[in-house]
Amino acid sequence: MAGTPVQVTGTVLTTRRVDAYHALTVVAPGIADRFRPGHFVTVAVGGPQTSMLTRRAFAVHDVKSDYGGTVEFVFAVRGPGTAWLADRKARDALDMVGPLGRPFPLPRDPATCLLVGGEYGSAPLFALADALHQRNCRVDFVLGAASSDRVFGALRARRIGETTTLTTQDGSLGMRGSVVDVLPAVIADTRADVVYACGPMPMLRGVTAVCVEFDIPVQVSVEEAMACGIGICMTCVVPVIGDDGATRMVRVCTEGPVFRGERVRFDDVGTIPFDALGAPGGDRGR
Amino acid sequence: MAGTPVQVTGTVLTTRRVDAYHALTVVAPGIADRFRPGHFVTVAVGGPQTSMLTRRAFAVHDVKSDYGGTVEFVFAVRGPGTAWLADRKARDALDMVGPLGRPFPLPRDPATCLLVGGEYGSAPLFALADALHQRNCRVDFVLGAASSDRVFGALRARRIGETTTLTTQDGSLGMRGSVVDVLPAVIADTRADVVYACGPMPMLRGVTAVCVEFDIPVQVSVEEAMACGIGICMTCVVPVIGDDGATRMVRVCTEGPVFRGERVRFDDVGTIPFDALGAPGGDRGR
Amino acid sequence: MRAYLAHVELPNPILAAAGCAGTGRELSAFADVTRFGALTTRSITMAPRAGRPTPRMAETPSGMLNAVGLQGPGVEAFLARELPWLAERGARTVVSIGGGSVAEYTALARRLADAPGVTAVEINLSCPNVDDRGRVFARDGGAAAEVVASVRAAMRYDVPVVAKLAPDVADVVAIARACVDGGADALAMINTPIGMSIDVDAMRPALAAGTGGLSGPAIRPLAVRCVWQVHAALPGVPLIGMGGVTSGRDALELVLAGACAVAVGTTLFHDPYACPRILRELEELLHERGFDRLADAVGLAHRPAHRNDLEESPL
Amino acid sequence: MRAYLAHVELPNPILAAAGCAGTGRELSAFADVTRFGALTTRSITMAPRAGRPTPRMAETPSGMLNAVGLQGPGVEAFLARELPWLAERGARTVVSIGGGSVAEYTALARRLADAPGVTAVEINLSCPNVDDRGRVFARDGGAAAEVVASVRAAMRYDVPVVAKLAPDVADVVAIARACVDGGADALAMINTPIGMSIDVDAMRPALAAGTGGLSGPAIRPLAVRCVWQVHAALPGVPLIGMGGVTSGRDALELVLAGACAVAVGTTLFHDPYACPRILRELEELLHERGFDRLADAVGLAHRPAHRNDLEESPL
Ligand SMILES: Cc1cc2nc3c(=O)[nH]c(=O)nc-3n(C[C@H](O)[C@H](O)[C@H](O)COP(=O)(O)OP(=O)(O)OC[C@H]3O[C@@H](n4cnc5c(N)ncnc54)[C@H](O)[C@@H]3O)c2cc1C
Ligand SMILES: Cc1cc2nc3c(=O)[nH]c(=O)nc-3n(C[C@H](O)[C@H](O)[C@H](O)COP(=O)(O)OP(=O)(O)OC[C@H]3O[C@@H](n4cnc5c(N)ncnc54)[C@H](O)[C@@H]3O)c2cc1C
Ligand SMILES: Cc1cc2nc3c(=O)[nH]c(=O)nc-3n(C[C@H](O)[C@H](O)[C@H](O)COP(=O)(O)O)c2cc1C
Ligand SMILES: Cc1cc2nc3c(=O)[nH]c(=O)nc-3n(C[C@H](O)[C@H](O)[C@H](O)COP(=O)(O)O)c2cc1C
Ligand code: FES
Ligand code: FES
Repeated sequence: MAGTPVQVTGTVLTTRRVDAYHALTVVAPGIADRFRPGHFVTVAVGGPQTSMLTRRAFAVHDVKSDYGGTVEFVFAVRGPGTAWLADRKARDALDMVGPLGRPFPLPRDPATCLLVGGEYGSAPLFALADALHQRNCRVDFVLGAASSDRVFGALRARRIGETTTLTTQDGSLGMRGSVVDVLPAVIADTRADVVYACGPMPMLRGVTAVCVEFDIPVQVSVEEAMACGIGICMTCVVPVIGDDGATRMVRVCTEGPVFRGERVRFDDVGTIPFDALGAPGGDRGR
Repeated sequence: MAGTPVQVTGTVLTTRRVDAYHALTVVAPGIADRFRPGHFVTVAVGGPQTSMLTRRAFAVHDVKSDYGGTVEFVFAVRGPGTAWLADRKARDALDMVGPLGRPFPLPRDPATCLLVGGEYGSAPLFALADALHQRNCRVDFVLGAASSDRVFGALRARRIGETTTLTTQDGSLGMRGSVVDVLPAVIADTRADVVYACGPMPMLRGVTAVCVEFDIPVQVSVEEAMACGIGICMTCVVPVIGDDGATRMVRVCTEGPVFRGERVRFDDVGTIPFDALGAPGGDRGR
Repeated sequence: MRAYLAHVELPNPILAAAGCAGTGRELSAFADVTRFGALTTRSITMAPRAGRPTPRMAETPSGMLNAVGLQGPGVEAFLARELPWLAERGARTVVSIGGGSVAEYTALARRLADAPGVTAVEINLSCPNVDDRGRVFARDGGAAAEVVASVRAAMRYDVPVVAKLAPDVADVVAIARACVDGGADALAMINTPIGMSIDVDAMRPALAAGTGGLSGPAIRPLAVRCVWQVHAALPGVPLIGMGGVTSGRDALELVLAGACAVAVGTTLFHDPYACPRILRELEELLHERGFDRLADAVGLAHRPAHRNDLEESPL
Repeated sequence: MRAYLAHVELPNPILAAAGCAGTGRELSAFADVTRFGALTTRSITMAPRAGRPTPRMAETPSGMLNAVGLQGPGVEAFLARELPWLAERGARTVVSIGGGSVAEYTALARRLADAPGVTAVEINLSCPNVDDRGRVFARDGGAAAEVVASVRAAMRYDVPVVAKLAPDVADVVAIARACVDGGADALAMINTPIGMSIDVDAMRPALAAGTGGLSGPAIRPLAVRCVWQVHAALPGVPLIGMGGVTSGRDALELVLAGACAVAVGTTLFHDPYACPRILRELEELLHERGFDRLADAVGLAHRPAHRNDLEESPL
């Protein structure tokens, strides 16, 4: 974790559409300086007098050093907050906090790394690929989505990845199916030493299961509804197994969003597992 | 009252600053068509997902026939709603309802009309002057405000009025003092047959008192906090004496905003006069 | 899309809420009030009432406070001038009544009993009880039940009596149960919780009356919760849901929580076309979700879930 | 600008609200928590608690619902790892406690009685009473008073005991009075009223727990009203006001209503620098209005007015 997060009122530098997604590049020096791949930012939405109180979280796609430091993130319009963001124009002000969370840990020695992205979950993988390349790692990609317009970054993956495998549910691009379906073959082909994955929870569960089978480490970047993004509200928890073997409800925003895949109890997300520390009944059921 | 009001999503045509005020001209055909001097409009503020629920009311300053019909209003920034309006730019959409309220009644025969405006209260008087001129009335102006930058429309008044008297509290323009101070002299000089006034409540009270003394009719346009502007919420009432001599709490937005001055119980605004119809104690104190 | 208020059929489930639709005439410049599911009148009182002094309204975040104080011309004028206008046009009118004592509510019900054009009577229980030092009926199950029983007894049997509840009570289910036991055919919720705003420049309350009723989207979570709790406890009782409804989605939220009709209040001040618009949006949403009948969606969010455990959360 | 919580002096009146400032460590990346008037901990329980399942939050208009369910490591871990961190840095810590029975609250107070660095104890009364079928203490004056009395008896005499009240009761003044009679040195209000939101796409409650606590600006009018009513009835009792404070103006609203300290909750999620900012804004506003001391502004909006009549409005 590279230093402490800051809040900055940045300026939108460019906006672009990328298939089904929007990308905003924001001048935000303090955040760009501290960035490491896997970090996320939170953005205030709605402008003055808005009824939307909570910041929206987005993985950082890219940072650049121009203008003292810019931050780019990629998003899908989902509700009113992202709809508002999609309306931003160059020179608008944007209130951001970051960089936040635990970034992807990098291998100490050169390794073969397989980067798996689902939907906009591909966005943070390119900065990760750059960092891995700098450590002389080999990088391969598996990117998937429901349809071709929702596969983010296929071109760039093809350019910088050793191999790139694409999947779509509707078969409109690459193989028909999910990234999980092709994963065993790709791991075998690339002889991956480690897998990094970012995308929807079911995908992360599937990727983790495959990696466990192949007995290779997997780092997953998890998404859970967040009210604060900085560790103070306790709304973003998932059940995670600690070094001591005990399951705790831990905050995705500060202990994560990146976890070792096999530590996340994917099947129990959205519940309090009965054996979690402090679970009702375990000690006292209130 | 010229027909029924409509709601339109208009487009901002021009924005301008006029001393301490902002003016917005909006393409809003349905409203412009139906306008008569003294009408007001209500405007939705804050955009999508705003926390500001209630429309803001503004007197119509001017309507024109270009672009199928435009409506202009003039406003001072007072709180977050008017601050938002001051940020509007040409081509922005604006949701307006109008025309609303009881307009200024016009004399049947040519008469000498004195138009008295305080602060942005001058705004609706120019369309009134035009209508009066069309009926071959003589029009004189008395416009006042706290300081010169808050006197709205002095130039235009000088151009179209037979005489124009200006007052400011700080003496920075015209006579030092209030419009009420100069009113007796102006009424005497112009031999006004009727007075029309729009401005803050204390000014309207003063103007009415002078007119009563001179025994000439006075029409005042009153402002009271409004939640709906269309007569359904009952929040905008003032005590007004009816034809039967009884005081009722009547809605400014529909029975007004223009009333005969001597019918408005200015001293009792903000109270329920004990002799008002249905006053507590009068019948039953609940 | 048909809706039912107890045994009375309405052409659709979107109503105008009490005190938010004027006499009907004002709104009819914008929307055809005869096509509303029903129009609820402001609460009618026996005698004319001048209401509260101004300022009567203050905007709050996603809400507004009002202290109108039941201004109105009294029941006689209402019957002479307002109800006939609605009745002649074939509008469905829910007549809201407000009183300071059981006797006053009863007298109002008697006066309405043989008036033509009364689709239902809604008892506004958020009125101070003069016999109990001003404690509002809606906060006292016993007093509320007494009012309901005597209004029910005074009204024609075929006119449903609806009890309207407030959210600022410790246990809305207890009050709801008392009203149903007292004979209420349906319940309406929520009336406005009491709130306050202070003008920090004048350093005075923003409303002349000091406190006022809070309405608008800010209170929607309270409304959904009340409807949910009451529907869970009394699944057979028809509920009119209201509180901060601005769209078909908001209306659907209340329907899924258990409301079989939805009333629109504050939103009418912003959008006088709101009732037909919200109806259209609700119909579309139901259609998209494969519902033919409104009734199939009522309370649907209560169906048992896998992950969810639905007790009240401590925090 | 000094403030007083009962006899304890605080360097300023802006506090962080319970459950909204983490352990203090997280916020300290943004703002110096040792300069807050005080930091209130999340409610500490005897045993560790895993809390509620996710989703635990839902945004609502100008508000949010949460159902965290008092997740925390239990009082022993709190005393071992969290309180010392705050104490060593000289932060003022108001320790919030939550329990399911009078005995549990008492045990917590005993455990805190000799811990260094406890500026005050705040009793979160919005916990379900297991001995009363889960009725929350804050809705039952008798049970609330019993908790307060036994916590007061167990705590060191020089540590103020603050009772924290909820707005969703019929009569907040009655509960306040019961707590003061039970020995509370000060009162905090408001905790979150219970609300609910339904996801109309999933057709399920948005929170896994079903209902949740509503916080943020949406509830500010309820907070101002509660502070106003309680200050009017019990003018000598120190009140910590909270509920939807986002700015110095909002804080001043609560001060003018009667609060001598103001806590910031949900706003911290949006703006981790909120406490020092709001303090600065409040100081400026007081200065502009000619106040040298906070105390001179506390409850000022209650001074008699000409036009205003300040009873509770029926509607
Ligand atoms: C660590 C992290 C990284 C993310 N990165 C990206 C990204 O790179 N691109 C992208 O498109 N989306 C990303 N998301 C999801 C994104 O935050 C949500 O899509 C967004 O908050 C939705 O806001 P809305 O107003 O459009 O939708 P609404 O559904 O109206 O949001 C309502 C509320 O729910 C919260 N919320 C709802 N769903 C989520 C969610 N999945 N995660 C967090 N908060 C949620 C919002 O913050 C808000 O408070 C990320 C989420 C997390 C937690
Ligand atoms: C018939 C009429 C005509 C008006 N014409 C003009 C005009 O031509 N130019 C101009 O600058 N102003 C005019 N006003 C006043 C204008 O409506 C208010 O200044 C404006 O609503 C303030 O909004 P805000 O958000 O900036 O302030 P805030 O004080 O934050 O407004 C908060 C709320 O109070 C209501 N409110 C507060 N004061 C008033 C008021 N005096 N009248 C109505 N509602 C109020 C607002 O509608 C809003 O709901 C007129 C008012 C009325 C009733
Ligand atoms: C200005 C105003 C006046 C109201 N008058 C009444 C009334 O006379 N009787 C009543 O039962 N409810 C009255 N209400 C409450 C509404 O009927 C409704 O219950 C409440 O406002 C919540 O719905 P909303 O958020 O859609 O406005 C009034 C509300 C407002 C805003
Ligand atoms: C996520 C969250 C957790 C909270 N946890 C607690 C708690 O543990 N104990 C408590 O007394 N109040 C708790 N509260 C209530 C707050 O302390 C505060 O009373 C309430 O949120 C209103 O203030 P606000 O609108 O500024 O947030 C919590 C509130 C939120 C939003
Ligand atoms: S989002 Fe608040 S603790 Fe993680
Ligand atoms: S503003 Fe609603 S009745 Fe006049």
